[in-house]
Amino acid sequence: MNRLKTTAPITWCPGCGNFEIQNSLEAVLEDLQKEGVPFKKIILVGGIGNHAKIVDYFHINSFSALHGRAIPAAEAIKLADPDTKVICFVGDGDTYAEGLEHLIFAAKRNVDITVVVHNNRTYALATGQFTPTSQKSFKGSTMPYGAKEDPFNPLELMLVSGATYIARGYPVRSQHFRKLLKEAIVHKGFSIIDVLQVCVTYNNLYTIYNKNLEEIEVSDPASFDEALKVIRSWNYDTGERPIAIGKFFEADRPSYEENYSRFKAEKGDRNKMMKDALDRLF
Amino acid sequence: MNRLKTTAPITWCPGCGNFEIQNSLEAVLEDLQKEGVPFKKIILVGGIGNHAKIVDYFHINSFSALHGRAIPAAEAIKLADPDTKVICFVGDGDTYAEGLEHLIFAAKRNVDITVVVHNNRTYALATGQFTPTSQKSFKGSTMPYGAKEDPFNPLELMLVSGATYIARGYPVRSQHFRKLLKEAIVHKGFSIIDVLQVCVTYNNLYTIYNKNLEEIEVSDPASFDEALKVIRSWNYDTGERPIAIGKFFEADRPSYEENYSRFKAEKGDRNKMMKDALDRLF
Amino acid sequence: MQHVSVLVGGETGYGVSDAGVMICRLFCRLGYRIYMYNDYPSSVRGGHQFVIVRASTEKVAGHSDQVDVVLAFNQDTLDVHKIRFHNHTVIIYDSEKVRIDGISQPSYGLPLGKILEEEGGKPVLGISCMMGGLCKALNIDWNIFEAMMQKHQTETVKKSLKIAHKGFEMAQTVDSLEVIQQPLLPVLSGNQAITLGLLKAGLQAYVAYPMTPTSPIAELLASLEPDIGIHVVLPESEIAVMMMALGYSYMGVKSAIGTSGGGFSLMVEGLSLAGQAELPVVVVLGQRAGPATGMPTYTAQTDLNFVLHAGHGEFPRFIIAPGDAEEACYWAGVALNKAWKYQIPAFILADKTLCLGLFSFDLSLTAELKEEPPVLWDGQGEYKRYQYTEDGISPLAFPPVEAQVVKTNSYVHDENGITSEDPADARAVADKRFLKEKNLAAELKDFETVKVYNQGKTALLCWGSNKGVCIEIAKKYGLKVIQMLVLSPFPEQALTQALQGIEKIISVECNGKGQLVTLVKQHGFKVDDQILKYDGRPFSLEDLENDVKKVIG
Amino acid sequence: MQHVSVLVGGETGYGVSDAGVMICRLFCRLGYRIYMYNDYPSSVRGGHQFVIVRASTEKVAGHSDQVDVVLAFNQDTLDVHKIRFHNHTVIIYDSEKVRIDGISQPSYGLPLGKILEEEGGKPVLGISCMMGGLCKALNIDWNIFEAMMQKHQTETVKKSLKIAHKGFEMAQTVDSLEVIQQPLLPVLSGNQAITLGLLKAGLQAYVAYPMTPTSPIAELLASLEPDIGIHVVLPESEIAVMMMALGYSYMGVKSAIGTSGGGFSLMVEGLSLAGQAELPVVVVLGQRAGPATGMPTYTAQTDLNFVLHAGHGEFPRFIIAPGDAEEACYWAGVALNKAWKYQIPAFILADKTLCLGLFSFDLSLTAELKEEPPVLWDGQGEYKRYQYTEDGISPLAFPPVEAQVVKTNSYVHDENGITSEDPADARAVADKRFLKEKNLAAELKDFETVKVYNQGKTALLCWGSNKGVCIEIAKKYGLKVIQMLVLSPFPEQALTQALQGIEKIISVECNGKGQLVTLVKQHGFKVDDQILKYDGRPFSLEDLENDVKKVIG
Ligand SMILES: Cc1ncc(C[n+]2csc(CCOP(=O)(O)OP(=O)(O)O)c2C)c(N)n1
Ligand SMILES: Cc1ncc(C[n+]2csc(CCOP(=O)(O)OP(=O)(O)O)c2C)c(N)n1
Ligand code: SF4
Ligand code: SF4
Ligand SMILES: [Mg+2]
Ligand SMILES: [Mg+2]
Repeated sequence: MNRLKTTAPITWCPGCGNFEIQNSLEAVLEDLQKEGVPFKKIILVGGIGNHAKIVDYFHINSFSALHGRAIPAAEAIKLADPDTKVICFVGDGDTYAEGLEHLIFAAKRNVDITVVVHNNRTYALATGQFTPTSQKSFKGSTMPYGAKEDPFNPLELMLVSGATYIARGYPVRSQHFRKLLKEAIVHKGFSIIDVLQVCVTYNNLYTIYNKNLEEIEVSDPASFDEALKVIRSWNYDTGERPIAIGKFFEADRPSYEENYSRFKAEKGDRNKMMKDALDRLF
Repeated sequence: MNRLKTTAPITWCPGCGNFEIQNSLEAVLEDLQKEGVPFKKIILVGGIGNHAKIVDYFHINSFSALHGRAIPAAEAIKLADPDTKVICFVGDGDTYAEGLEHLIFAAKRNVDITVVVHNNRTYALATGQFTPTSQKSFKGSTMPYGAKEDPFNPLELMLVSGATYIARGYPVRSQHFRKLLKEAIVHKGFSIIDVLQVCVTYNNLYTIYNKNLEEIEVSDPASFDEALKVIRSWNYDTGERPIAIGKFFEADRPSYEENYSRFKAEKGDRNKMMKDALDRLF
Repeated sequence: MQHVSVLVGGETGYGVSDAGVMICRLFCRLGYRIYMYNDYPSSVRGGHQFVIVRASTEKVAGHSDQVDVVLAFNQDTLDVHKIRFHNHTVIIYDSEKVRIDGISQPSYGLPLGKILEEEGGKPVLGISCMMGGLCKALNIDWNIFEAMMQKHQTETVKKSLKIAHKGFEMAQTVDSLEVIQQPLLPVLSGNQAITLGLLKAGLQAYVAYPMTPTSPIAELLASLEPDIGIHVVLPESEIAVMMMALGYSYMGVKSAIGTSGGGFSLMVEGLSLAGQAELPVVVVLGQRAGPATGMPTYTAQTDLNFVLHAGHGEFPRFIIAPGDAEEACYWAGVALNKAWKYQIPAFILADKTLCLGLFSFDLSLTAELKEEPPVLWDGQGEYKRYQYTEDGISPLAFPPVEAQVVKTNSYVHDENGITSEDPADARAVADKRFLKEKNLAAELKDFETVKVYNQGKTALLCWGSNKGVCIEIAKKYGLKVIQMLVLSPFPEQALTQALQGIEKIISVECNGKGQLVTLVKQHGFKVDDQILKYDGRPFSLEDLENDVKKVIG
Repeated sequence: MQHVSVLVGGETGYGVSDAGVMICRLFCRLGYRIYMYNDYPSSVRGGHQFVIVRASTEKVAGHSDQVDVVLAFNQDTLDVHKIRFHNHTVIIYDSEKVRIDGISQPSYGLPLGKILEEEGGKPVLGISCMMGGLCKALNIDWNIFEAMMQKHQTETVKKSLKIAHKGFEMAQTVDSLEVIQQPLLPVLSGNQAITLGLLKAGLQAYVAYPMTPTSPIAELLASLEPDIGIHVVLPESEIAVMMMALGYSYMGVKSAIGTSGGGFSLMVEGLSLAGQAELPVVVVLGQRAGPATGMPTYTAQTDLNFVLHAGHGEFPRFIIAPGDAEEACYWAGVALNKAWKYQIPAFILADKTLCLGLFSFDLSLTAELKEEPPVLWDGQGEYKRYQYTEDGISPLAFPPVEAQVVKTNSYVHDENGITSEDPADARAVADKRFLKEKNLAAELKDFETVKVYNQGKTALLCWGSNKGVCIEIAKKYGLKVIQMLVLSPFPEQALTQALQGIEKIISVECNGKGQLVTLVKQHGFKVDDQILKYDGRPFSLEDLENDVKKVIG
């Protein structure tokens, strides 16, 4: 038995892309530990969906939140202790639909958390409906005649919202993915990886991905324009054009929690504080 | 008495930028009526805030919704009758904070509604707190020591979300503003105007705006790149650089409601439909 | 034999529910009334799922822990459910996956993998094979089975039947399930019944965000979209769902929305808007085990008090809790009609047991349900959206209206819908709401808001999906059953009447707090004993019988 | 004279509340106990606002419709409030804006515009001028007034005093407000009192989205942020507010959140998570008139039932409803302590009347309030977040913990916080929650959960901000007052005791449904008569007196 594993039985479908995310996380955490980030300082925050089961499988601090609501909890966790590494595992339904607003604001604030989106382009645990990143041709269970909407590109949204690390990864290319995952966690500020996690049961895109994926390297990670260009080069359709994976953007900007002084160690002066406050009001 | 006015007493502060929005709307509605859009086909939808009071002041169909929630109501109104003109009056707290998610999805879907954001860069009716577009130096009542966050640029978000008409207006330049307002209403698809509506009481930016505003005209309204450039030329700070107003983007894309067939006139076949359905299940 | 209980078990995602549905249909074609309970974990694959199908000559709506036939696709089916077997339970099992060591009951192993390989069938056709075994074991006429298959498995029917016949050959007959001479009824889930009821009452739009156990309503309606021109909209969140429903209402489009407790939590602010603005809305709320994510695929009756009081401020609401498919269909329609008549929110308070349970469905029982027109403006004079009237109901008009405006408002407002902060207006809009509630309560006196079954001096008091199991146990022990179908406005008079001659009241609920008891106590009634279950599983007949025996001594 | 009631009226946004605050402070310096009611519309400018300040030798917490002095900045002050004048009411008015035709009472006009122009004062200093007139009219020692001004108006004090003196010269003395010899008490709003109580009990973070009437808490704490190192966070929505509070809790940071009904509606799903995950959270809920946007600046007691049952699934909650500033301070602290001790949500259920009303505040009454440490893990063995214990309380540990993990979960879970769908776990976590509720209820027996005032065979039963007005009327009519301070867990025993010897119970509430009555009936109590008000305004003494007279015959 692995020291990072819990007793929870794993209930993902055979072939599900989540397994490799799990393996990668394990590898990266072991790596980080060797480099001086102890396990105890890691906090995993999960949304609700098949993706979120991952937090149960790790013998690591975790906060299993609500569908779409992992991110604000993660932000407060980071504010409470800026010395922790807070990693959110969220789904595309979870964070690109239900909780999109929180995602954008966390990016705006540049809170130093990492968001790993298991973007399988369907509400998998809810049995296969259409999400904001489902390809238009996807016939979700509630859209038997095809979608009425085009997908949006979540990484474009992230770029203009102020995220300071943006990547897209494909767990099947595990070394590449692990590199991204580690970078994102190490990055100081808000980082997001859109993970092309294939749902074999409801939206099996392995063939398309395997055929069209292209690892790219941007010449200047701090360039908004270059990032935008590569992000816009693929719009979550199913046309036969290259799908870029890699780190698209990385920038340096003060992170949110730096604006909050740490709590004073002693709260012993609370009584005096109250007297002072009352005096002001008298 | 004006035929478009109601008996509701106007309770905006003297000098408030909302007055000119009101006057402009009146002028544009009169115009449209002459051009064949009868008043009865106009539906105003309001959020909650000082901005939203406008719907009370017009003797026009209206739906006063909740703080942040005007837009989904407006979307359904449009779906219910694609032949109406649905105009939302929302605030920056209202729609860039509380209700941001709805705004992004309405743009994604390209629902044919118009969103007029009274962006006074403060929660005015809530007495002057800091919003997502408040300048960083703004000392809102809950941020007496200054903001801990930079503003975001809502029009960048709108552009990448899929809005098909994007403009910024300044009601003080009333002819220019009215032109934009009318264009936005007439535009087929999702249109948004970010209105630099000055709140004289909590965030009086008249001086800065009057000094730095610049009416621009893009060479190709359908160009994403050009739109992005002009939108990014000013980031809601208070530096002394030109603040572009004008139409930044306009594109043609099928609007959401076109995907919904109209209701069948007769529902008389419901009994048969039930029998058929039951037969299938037998 | 004239009744049977069949358990099918296997890994989640391998077609156990489909097998259950087919068994139900088969029994229905033999003239039986069926009920199916579906138990599965919150995972797409990998957990253990089982269904229990009961067939009886009379209406049933509850499952039994005693099973007569077991179809075992995995080992868990034997290991977990051994306690449900009796001496004559017949076990048909996948002999390649299941070991039956120590089982003394008649058992027939089918090597599913091998059979499927021989016939070139997909794994899902293993179900057909098992069904063949079942037909043989219960001596069911092959023609009836074949007719059923012809209808529902059109694509692969030939192969299916061939595979089924292999199963048929490998099992042996242990008993004969007689053919019953009564009208054949279709099989419906609670969700399907609700959907039909809403459609019959004129539903034009359905808005939802996916959530167990009501998602199948959206799926069913989406499949009907082109046929009947209904709008099915799936927006970004439950907040948007509720607001869209209210947008539709404003335009006169009859809509409904579906969710469970967590999603409903997000709709509460919009619900309050419906209250203030007098916008009709119908909420299908399928309760499941909470709080929070809880156990998403398991049942509960824990949201009654929440739904009764959800939303800030005070406004009336119509809440009904159907106990089976026919009630679900009928009352869903009534909910839509009354929501529009009184311009209020209405709730179909269901639960996972009802939504995903399968029932024999008698359409004739809902014959009187039809679309009722709301109170519409007569077109005379100036239109005032919130006109004060004797019954509190302001006639409706929907934009566009020639020369008139329709103003709806989230604030306290005057008759025209203009915001007001006048104390007199505040009182008046509140009184208007209270008056509507009173009138709805009065109208409901003509409905069977409280149902009674059986006779006795002791009564089982229940609501929602516990109806079926209560009725069966009550019959056995000479108890009366009082089922509260309408929970708001509270049917005080009907309950009083139902309680006549009752000396002892025992409540039966799937929650830990006794929420129905809380409600009836508010209205001055008392309850002597409570039977509560809050582990996510509905009462089986045996569960309830045990508890009832303890309480009645 | 030893008591006085002063009304100040003017246009919204022109300093009417500031004037009220100054008058309160002035009276406090004379040894009085004060109460101020603040009535204003939901607009930053343009509507009519008024405050009524009462001063009395004894504690007061309610306003009177009878006013002795009027300071009129606008015409509405005379026109709207004429009904509140008696024969000797003194009227001081802005003679440039207000016409007093037909007023027979002693009236003194101050030409504010002219005076301010002469002195070069901003419009807001018109208040000082009126204050000068007030001092003269009530024969208040100029030195006391000057000392108050020196402290609170440091910037413009010279000019203010000069302007005030003009007002002083232009009015005449009509009566003398005596100086009372008793300890001087500061003036606090309910919001300020709640804030101090939370701080005293160890608050470390406050998260909110702006909303009347609780926004001032965020503002006050934000102003204290650098001094006391508290975190004040203002995220994008109330949903984020609740989730952030839970994130803080998980890390052991004591947080509170503030909102009103509409904002709370959005927090309900997160509240349910707090219930399942056993994360403490304190919600300050300032009720206002709903449903929906309702009348945002007016009061109500319409959210009791909502708060009692909000959230899907069943979980305990601690709900207290303070009646004045001292109770607000003390019980806010208790709420924070108990939320952490029992790892549950706690509510300070206030309303606009309490939050924005001003009270004399005696700090000594909250002396015993201090921060209580929660039950912490002893560091022995393996840490289990949800360890089963005798009292249902699992010891807390917060990440990072050496060699241990802290797992919190929105699903049903085992002791380690791992998801479970096992029926036994489901029962166990529910029983754990019920047990905590029971133990909290038991501990509360040592607290004054139900307060009684006065004696009599008839009792006024009230909660929250109606306390003050009930006590005054009860004294006059020989009635007992029973104030329910704790609403959940329900203090059954304390209420039973309070009701001893009572023959008739009359409830007094600011809602239309009688929500407290609903609650007490659930617990087997009955109420004979209900006095309800639901127009957004609190009861004045006269309002309540009229209603009480009708009911007691
Ligand atoms: C508020 C709320 N709405 C709906 C649900 C039901 N729900 C549970 S999982 C899920 C789908 C999750 O989809 P996604 O986030 O993409 O995760 P996946 O299962 O695909 O990994 C939904 C809609 C819920 N739990 N809470
Ligand atoms: C859910 C909810 N949260 C908070 C409020 C309180 N509130 C009313 S108006 C307002 C501020 C509005 O700001 P904005 O949208 O910018 O409009 P403005 O007044 O500036 O025009 C707030 C926070 C509310 N009504 N509902
Ligand atoms: S349903 Fe899809 S996402 Fe979920 S476990 Fe199966 S393959 Fe993975
Ligand atoms: S507060 Fe600001 S936005 Fe509101 S009415 Fe006054 S000036 Fe206009
Ligand atoms: Mg997904
Ligand atoms: Mg604003």
